[in-house]
This record gives sequence, structure tokens and C-alpha cells, in this order.
Amino acid sequence: MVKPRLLVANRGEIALRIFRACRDLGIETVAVYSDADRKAPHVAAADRAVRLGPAPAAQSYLSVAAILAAAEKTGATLVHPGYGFLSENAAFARACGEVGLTFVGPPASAIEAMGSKTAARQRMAAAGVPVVPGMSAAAASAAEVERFAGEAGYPILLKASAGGGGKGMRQVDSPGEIASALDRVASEARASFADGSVYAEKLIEKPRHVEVQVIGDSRGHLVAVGERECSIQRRHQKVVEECPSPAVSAELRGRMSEAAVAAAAAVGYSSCGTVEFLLASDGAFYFLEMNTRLQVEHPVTEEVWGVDLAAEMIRVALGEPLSFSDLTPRGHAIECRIYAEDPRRGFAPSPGTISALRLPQGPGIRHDMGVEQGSVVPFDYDPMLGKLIVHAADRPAAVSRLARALEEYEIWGVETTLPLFRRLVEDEDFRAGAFDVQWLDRRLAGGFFPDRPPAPEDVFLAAVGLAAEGMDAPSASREEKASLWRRTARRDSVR
Amino acid sequence: MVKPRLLVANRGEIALRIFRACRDLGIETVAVYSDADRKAPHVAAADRAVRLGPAPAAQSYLSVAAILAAAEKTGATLVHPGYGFLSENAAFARACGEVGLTFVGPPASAIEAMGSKTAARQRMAAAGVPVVPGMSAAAASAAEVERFAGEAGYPILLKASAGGGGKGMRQVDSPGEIASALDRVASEARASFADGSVYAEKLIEKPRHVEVQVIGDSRGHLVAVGERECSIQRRHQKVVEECPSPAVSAELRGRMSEAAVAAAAAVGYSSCGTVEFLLASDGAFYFLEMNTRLQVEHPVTEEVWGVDLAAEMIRVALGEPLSFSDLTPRGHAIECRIYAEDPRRGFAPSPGTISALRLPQGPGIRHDMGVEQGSVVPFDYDPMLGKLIVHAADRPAAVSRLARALEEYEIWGVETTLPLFRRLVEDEDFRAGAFDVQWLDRRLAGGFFPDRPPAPEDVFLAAVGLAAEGMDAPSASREEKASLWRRTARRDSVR
Amino acid sequence: MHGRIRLHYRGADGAREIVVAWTSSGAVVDDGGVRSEVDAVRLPDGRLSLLFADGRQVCGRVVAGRPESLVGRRGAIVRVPLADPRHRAAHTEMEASDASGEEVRALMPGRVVEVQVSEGDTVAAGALLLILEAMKMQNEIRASVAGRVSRLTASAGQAVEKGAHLVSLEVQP
Amino acid sequence: MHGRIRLHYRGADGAREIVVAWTSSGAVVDDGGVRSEVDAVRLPDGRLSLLFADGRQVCGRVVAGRPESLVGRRGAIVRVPLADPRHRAAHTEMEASDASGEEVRALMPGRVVEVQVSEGDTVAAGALLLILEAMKMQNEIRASVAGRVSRLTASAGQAVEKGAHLVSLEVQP
Repeated sequence: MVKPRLLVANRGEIALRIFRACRDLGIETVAVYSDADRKAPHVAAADRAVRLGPAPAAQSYLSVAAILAAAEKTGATLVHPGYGFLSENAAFARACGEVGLTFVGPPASAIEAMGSKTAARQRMAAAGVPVVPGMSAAAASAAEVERFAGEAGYPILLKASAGGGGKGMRQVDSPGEIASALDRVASEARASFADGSVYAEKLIEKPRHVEVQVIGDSRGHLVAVGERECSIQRRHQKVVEECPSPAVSAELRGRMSEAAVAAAAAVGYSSCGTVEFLLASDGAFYFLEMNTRLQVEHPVTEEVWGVDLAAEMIRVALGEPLSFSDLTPRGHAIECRIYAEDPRRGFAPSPGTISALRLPQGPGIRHDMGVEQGSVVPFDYDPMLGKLIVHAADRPAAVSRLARALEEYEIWGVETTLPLFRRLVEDEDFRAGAFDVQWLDRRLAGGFFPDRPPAPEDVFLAAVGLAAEGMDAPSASREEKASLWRRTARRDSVR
Repeated sequence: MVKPRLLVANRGEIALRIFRACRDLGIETVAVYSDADRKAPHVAAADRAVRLGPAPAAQSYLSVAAILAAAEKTGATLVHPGYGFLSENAAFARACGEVGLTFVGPPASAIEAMGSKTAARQRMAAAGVPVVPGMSAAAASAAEVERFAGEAGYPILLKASAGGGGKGMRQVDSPGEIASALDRVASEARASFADGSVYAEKLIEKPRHVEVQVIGDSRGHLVAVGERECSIQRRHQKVVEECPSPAVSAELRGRMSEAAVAAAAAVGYSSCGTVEFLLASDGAFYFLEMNTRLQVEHPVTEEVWGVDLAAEMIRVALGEPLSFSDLTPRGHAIECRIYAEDPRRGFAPSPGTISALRLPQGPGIRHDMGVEQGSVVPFDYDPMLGKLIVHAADRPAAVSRLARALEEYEIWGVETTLPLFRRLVEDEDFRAGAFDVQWLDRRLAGGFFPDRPPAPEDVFLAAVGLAAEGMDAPSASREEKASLWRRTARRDSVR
Repeated sequence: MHGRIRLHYRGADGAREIVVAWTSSGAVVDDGGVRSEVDAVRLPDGRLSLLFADGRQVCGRVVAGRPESLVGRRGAIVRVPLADPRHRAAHTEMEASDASGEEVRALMPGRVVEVQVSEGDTVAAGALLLILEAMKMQNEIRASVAGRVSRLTASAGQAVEKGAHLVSLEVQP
Repeated sequence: MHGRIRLHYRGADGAREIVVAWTSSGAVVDDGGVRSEVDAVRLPDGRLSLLFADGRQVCGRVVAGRPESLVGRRGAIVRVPLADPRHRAAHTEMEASDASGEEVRALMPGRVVEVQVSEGDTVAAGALLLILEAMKMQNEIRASVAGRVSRLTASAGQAVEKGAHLVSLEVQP
């Protein structure tokens, strides 16, 4: 058998994560990079590295031709797409197969089947996976809508069949509202889309986003590895993820796991994947979509379930059977996605150079960083710097540990989302696990970052720091004092 | 109730470990420091800090008066001794109690009972804990020795009753050797110790050092939390520790745990403690001693058993009951003690300044470091810089992960024991878990660090590095090249 | 001025003077009349550790700026409206600030946010000349002497390199 | 010499010359006749990343010394017996190494391990003058010119500060 050599068609922390899995498995590694990334940590961590092209992703990390050429040049036998970029591109998965490369992911057909969201919804319904109940055709009358609502339960959502972008939608809470709401949505729909047809869907109020990790090998074994709670989102982007979900009982976990495995099996899935559900407050859950790749938030599952998903994904790609069958969860894990964004200015991107980086240590702390001190955060890609993952015996202990870790954390040079996480760990709702997918947006709209005067300790530090700086130069007779304040003891030391 | 405030009468990584536990629990912290440690990380991590005295431990970390004064000054309510220093000093534990401070550790009487090794041995035998079989009095005749050996089994060890330091000892493998060996040891004993009395003890050949973690609360609950394998020792000093032991089955774990709890109960133990055993190749085990404190190697137990021993120790000191009852181990953990010692020069201490420090990241990696980049390692104390702990699904995966972590690890400025660990992970015996307490000393005596010529990659790096340095200054026309090579991009950045 | 420095605090929560004086054993900070002795050391990684007489320990990183400084402590970075009126902002330097005038240059790369003067303007000492954004901070650059703007090279929106000339002042005879 | 540097490798595994030449796209390394092109960059943390034409990537930290350099790669630090004969060891510097002689000073704190010359000795260019231990390395300090030891301040076992004078050579007229 040819010695495996794995190319990661990605950058940042996920490339490093997969390279670490390779080293743990004794597999050689190949990095690819754009001109913005020659000095990036993922290049320095690989056994081989190949330039793809200029910084724009279309000319580098999205260039199938350049990636296949890099694989050929370096004799790679496996290609891992990471997440984002080409990870859910069925054509790429197929192209890898055509040139004899093993794509570390599901079959191209499974990517395709889940790629079309409406087709996937129908397929899931056929496979018995719960989907959000809705009328299958436009409503002919108010009575028809009332019949549907009677079955599905109120509230319902009237939607323009041709609609999109939030237009032509109306919530209906009782039968008496149906007739007038239907008229209004139909006329809005005619005005906006030149098509007055309207249908109804059950409205899931304040749902949670709960997803189930699945993994399957090439021999037909397919298992669920618990759920993740991903409701802490800003504008539909996950910000904080947890395992397990505070809203999921063992019984519900069992039912969601069954549904997730059925969903994956329906498209002939193997490798790592995630089935996303909306979880209603009444405990009902509905298929949302399936992510046919390794998720950003996979580490919380790894910590709680004691598995190495990244390594397992490579092993099953090599044709090995799943290395586990019976797993039990232990403790609670929380992941924070640390972005180079300024939470006090509407999360505007904050590219730049990481001038100082101090990472917390000790029990229950894991880092998957894509940058290090001195790294330049380029404009060109997703501004995630890396992830902090904490793990403890239960959720309250994990939240305390997260608060402690955030106190130890220091990033200078770019604005980051660390202040958001610091506010979260103080928030009563967050501490209670009481939130839904719109919760964070509501919090942010309410002014989540009050302006407080600096604490006396901060004023003291600033005063002494300024004084120390003022003292450094002027007085020669104070050389000893000045040396005390020398900022750069390490400048003289060998790096 | 008074808000708890905890003083750690220690320094380095264990002070930081305990402070982290306090932060996780919401308890305020007090550091103490000697003149060598004003800038040490444990001082910067505490809410309060008090100078004890000059660098020598006798005038600082061993000064009971100074520590009690520091506790009074800062209003501390608890004192944690860490390990080493005053941690097994019954008088200190008692003195804390007398001034109303809660000592975070066992009752002073338990420290005392386990402090006298011979008395402890007798007490353990009385409590039914297995001890190494030996004659209770000097042998009157060869026949008496033969009778003992017949019961205990060969080989036995003849020992001068007044002996010590390895003198006046002789191994006996069969009955025929007894008479002449007895004569010889007796005459040696007369010559060396002016006392010819000799007794016999069973010789445990190539034993392992396996220890059991116990923890008890003040309400009489006392449980064992699995064992640790600590046979990788250099001159009786632990170097690498694991959990679980590759030599301990679930059945043996059960028996050792029972013995450990019996041992602790016999001295009225509460808090964290460790019962050390010699484990013979036939599966028999014998009480060695009990360490009445938190061990250096407690993190491997924490990782595998999913407990926070440091936090639990504080909780039970505050009078709370044990937070767990039924635990199951998961996976395998290995700890490396990173010392500022030069393994290629007989492990000579290598104090100095840490000029560069790069820590590995990713899944299954935990750091408990007592130093950071720029830290000065003083001459005055134990030269342990900190600990690397890896955790994975099983022992082979943990060893692979350790090898990977060591590849990522960089410490410059002082020599360290990292090269020893790098050799260990390549060693067939170590990989197989086949070792005993003398194994590492035998390996080291056999030349564990062969001189190999540098790899071509290293020569290349040196050549380009030297060339880059040579190019920096001379040529003004090569400014761009020089800037490429600027070593100190970060010098200009804000620290 | 040796061994003593006066700082002006101007926050939303009030304005006051803070005086820091060095003694042989550390520093004495007088914050609006409240005096505290502190033992202060710079840690190897650049942070400061302050130790108060009552044992309280405060550790953090200070990036001096004008009119605000940044303080990172316990994981949070806060702006402290404290500056040394005597002290040129960390991001600019004076050249030849003598009787004949001064030249202001950028001490690190940044961006000119706003220019408040034009060439030929006459300005008082302390007048705002321009605002320079560097290292995440808006730094007010003020005149240290009264004079006439003899040369202005900074313009709003302009990115400036380290050492770039910004403005020259000429003392009126 | 611009753009090209000759290095002498003297290891237990043999001696050879390694020539490094810069090109517009990187460096060409000629190791005893075997030529390799490498794209070399300095990473933000000071390590070097070398990229070979066949895609191999090698990353490590180099601390230059004489007669050996230290290379840290994949967690191990190895000594490479490679030095630039032209290049003074990283730990000493020459002053006035001109026709009249040279002065050797320590460039960083260290300890004199051994002194091989006495005042008044006449030495050839390249002769071993002393061994200085600094940064974990024993550095052979050799004469760069032939001459007479006119002043010797180094003694075996002595700890020396940065900038400390070690030995002066006077060119023989």
C-alpha cells in the first residue's frame, strides 16, 4: 500500500487541526497557500507546501485546478477540504476521485443530495425525518389555510410562494386572523413578485439550533455522537457552541440521534457530517440542513464524547472501520470562536498584526489557533483567529472555567470578539442556558456593551505605566529605575 | 460565613494550578514570594501578594512565621501548601489550625502518622494493607532465615539491621546460599556499623511504582480515584507519569483501591492523598508510603477520571461533601515533568532565562507551566519549569500525541529534559509499557543520547540562517532582502 | 521634574490630577489627594505588576496614548482617559522643539483621521493640530508651543509611515 | 561578496563547503556540489521556513554561533558544525580590525572557558585565541589577522559582560 500523504485544501486553524491529526496518525502532510499566507502557521507546520496563487480565494483556496496540481506535485494521496472553501463542493470531491485522490469527506452524491436545500427537505420528509410542517402547494382559500393550521398548530407563517428576503411573510396566531392576513400577503406578493400565490408553514417560535454529529465508515456503520447547542448566533452566524445542549434530555438525544442517522443514511452518507435541527420549546425538532463536512465546532463533541473526530474522519477515508461503537458523554464543553472583529463597532472586521498573544493554561483548556504572536490577519479570508474550548464536569463549572480562561486571555494588535464572550459569561440568561437563535441579536440590539468608567485599578496601572514611560528617558541619574522599567528585557535575548 | 480567601504557600506551576482552581470556584487568592520571585507568574496571577523574605527557602517558602504573618495581613482564611516545602509538615498544618486558618490538606495527625516511615509500615500491616514481608527481628540462625524465605519466597534480601545507604545488603536466590551470605553480611555489618545483627526481607525484583489517588471529605467519605503509573524514574525521582498503569487490570485496580482506602482510613485521612505501592511482576503489591498532599502528577488522574482534584481538595477543606461518587476512567494520559536540566550532561541543573517558549496546541494537550517566555529560572528552588500533559483514547494514541506535542514544543535559553521525552517516545520498551523503577536508570547508563550527525535539513537551515545573518548588514542595496530577514518584526510592535 | 510626574485624568466620571513620584522603594501615587504607595515592577512579558501596601496585587499591560491610554487587565482592554500633559503622545515625536518651534513626526505607522489647522494658521500652545490613529487609538496631537503652522504635510485619511513628517510650527518672533 | 556566502561544514561526518547565493526568487544552496533552490522566509516568531523546489517545507530556528550553530527543528535542538569563516562569531565583535590589528569583545554575557594565548604571543590568522561559552554554546574565538597579542584581559573561568574586552591583536610591522 502507498504511504498516505494528506493535502489540506484550506488554511488557518482547521488546516493545523487536521495536520495535528495526521501527525498523531503518522501521516505526512501537505499545505497549500496563497500569496497572503506564505508565512502562515499552517505552512510552517507541514512537511510539504505548494503555492496556489494570489490572495483572492477564487485564485487560490477555491481553485480546483491549482489544488489538484499541488496534490500531483507532492504525491499526495488524500485531500481534506476542511470547512468553507471547497468543503461542500461536490464537483471538487468528484474531481479528486477522478485523478485517484481520496477525498476525506462523504461521497460526492451525498454532498449533492444535501446541497439542494429544497430537494433535501423533501428527501428527509420521505425518510421520516421531521421537517417543518408546511403546505405542499399554494393555498386556494382561507379555509384550506385554516385546515392546515388546525393540524400543524398555531402560530403559522403565511409566505409568498415566490417570496424571499423576508418580504411577503406574516405570522398568524389564531383562526380569526387568517382571512385578512391571507389577503394582505397575497396583495404584497402580487406587488413585489407579480405572483399572488401564498402558502402556510408552521412557525417555530424562538427555536434553538441543535445539531447532531454523525460519522460513518465505508462499511456501512453510521453512528451519532451526541448533539451540539449552537443557538448563540449573531445574524445566523454561530458564535459560541456547547456540548451537550442544556435543552436536550437523554431521551430527546436518543430521538434526535435516530433522526440524524436516518437523514444521513437516506443520502448514503459516510465520513463526518452534521445534521442541523431547529428545536422548538415544546421539544419538537425539525430538520434544517446537513453540513457535509467537519464543523468548526467539532471540538466540543471531541471533549465531551472522548473521540478524535478529525483523526477518525481520516481513518474512515483510508477504509478503516469506526474505532468506537459505544460512547458515553462526560462533562460539558464550550467553544468560543475568536474573530478579528470589533464587537463595540458592529463587529466590523479588524485585520492587522497580532502584536501580543497570551493564552490561558491549566485544566480543561484547549486551543485551536490559526495565528500566533506576530501573525498578520489578512483582509482576504474569514477573520477567525482561532478557538478557545473549555471542558469541565458540568455546565456551571464550564462557564466558570470559561470566565477564568477569558481573564487570562490577551490579544493585542487587532480588535477581537473576546469582549463579547466576557459579557456572555456574566449574563444570567446565558448562565441559565436560556436562549434561542435570536437571543444574542436581541441582546446586542439592547446595548450589550455599556460604557463604564475605568476601574481604579486600571487608572492606577495607566498612571504608573505612563509615569514609567516618562521616567525612562529624561533622567540619567535614574538609570537603575529606568532599567526596572525596561520594556524589552527580551529584546536582547535570542529568539 | 466569611468569604473564603486562599493563600498558597508555594510557588511555580502548583501555585498557578491552585489559583486557577480558586478562580474556577470564585475564591480570592493570595500569593507569597521570595526576593527571587517578585516577577514570577504566580505573583502576577494573585489578587494579593506578600513578600516572605530572601530567596533561600528556609527564609521564605519554609518560614512558617512569615507565611502565617502573610495570611494575617491579607485576611486569608485558607492555606494551601502545594507540594514540597511545608506540604507534609504536621507542625505547619497544626500552626495554621491554631490561628484559625483552614489548612487545605489532611489532619495534622494523619501527616504525622504517615511521616514516620517505619511506624507507618507497622500501622499499615496492622490495618491489613500489604507491606513487603520481612522478619520482625534479627535472625538468630541461618535456619530461621531459611524458614522465612520458605514462607516469603525467593529471592530474599539480607540486610544489616543497623544498615543504610545500600551497605550491608545481599541478595539470596536459593537456600544453599543462605549460610555464607549471612556470614558475609554479618561481618560487613560488624565492620561498618559495629552491629552484626542481620534480618531478611523479601526482595521485590524489578518492581513498578504504582500509586493510588484517594480523596476524602470531612464527613467520612473516602474514595480511590484510580492509579498512576510512576515507574519512569531517574534516581528515584519521577520523570513521566501515566494514568492508568499499563500493568493494572480492572480487577487489580479494585484490590489496590481497597488497600489504598484502608491505608488512608487507618490514619483518619481526609483531603487529597496518594498511597504509593511497589507492584511486583506477579501482580502482588506492597505499601511503600503515603504522600499526604496533592501530587505533582495529579493532572493525569484528572484527565482520565474527569475530576478536578485541586478544586475538590479546596471544596472538601471548606466542609463540602465530595461532589462525585461513581466515576469511570476514560482514555489514557501521560505527564512529562519539564525540568531545567541538561540530560546530556547527567541532568545538571541549567538555570537561566527562558528566551523563547512555544507550546503545542490542539486536542488532548494540557499545560501547567510555572514559567513563561522571559522568566528567569532561579538557582534556589526545584528546577521544574512545568508539565506537559497529553490525553487520548488509549495508550498508543497518547504516546503518538505526546510525540507530536514534543515536536511542537520549543524552549530556548536553558537546557531542558525535553530531549529525554523525545527519546522515550521512540523507545520500544516505553511504547510497550514494559518498564520498572530501575528501567530508566539502566537506559541512561547505556547511553541514551547517541551523537548523530545533523540531518541535511538542519544543515540547510543553519546555512540559510547564517547566510541571512551575514547578508543583513553589509549590503545597503539589499534592503529588501534584509527586511525579509528582519528577525525582530515584533520589536517595533507594542508588547 | 525628576522623580515626579503629573497626569491629567479627564473621564466622563470627572477630571482630576494624578501625581506619581518615585521613592527608593517604589512609587507614591497621589490620586486627587489620596496617596498610595506601590511596589511596581515590569514583568518579563511587558506587563506591570503593582503591589499595594495592603497586599493587593494588580497586574496589567499599559499602552500609553494621548489623550487616552489602553490598559489590559484580567483579559479586558479598557481606555483610560489619562495623559501626561508634558509628555508627547507615544505615537509622535518632536524634533527641535526649542525656541524656534517644533516639528511633529509619526512614531509609528498610522492614519491621519482629521487635520484641524492649515498652513499659516497661528495656534496657541495646547491647540489641537490633528488626530492620528495608530495602534487602535485616536491620538490628539496638540501644539506644545504657541506659533504659526509653517509646514503641513498631513492630510485627512492619509496613511503615514513611521517617522513621517506631519506638521511644523514656527515660534512667532 | 554581495549575494553569496561561503560556509565551512566540519562535522564528525566530514568537511565540505556550502555556498549560499541569493537570487531574485530566493536562495541557491550549493552543498558540496549539490545545488538546491529554496524559497526562504523569516516567520513572525523568528523561525525560518524553507521551501524546496519539490515542495518540501522545512521550518526551524537558527542561532548562529562559531564554530557551531544551533538549529531547533521539530522540537529538537541540534548543533550544526557550520560557520562562516568570514563572519565573526555571533558572540564577539571586532573593533578596528584594520591594518593595525583587532580588538575582540564579547557581544553577549558569557563565560571564558579556556584561553589559548598569552600576552606577547605571536599568532597566525585563524589561530584559536580563546573559547567563550555563551547561550549554551562553546564558541571558538580565532584571530582574523596574524599578529601579536598586545593585550589579554580574558582569563579562564571568568564571567564576562556584554561588550567586555577579551583580547587585542597588533599586526606585526
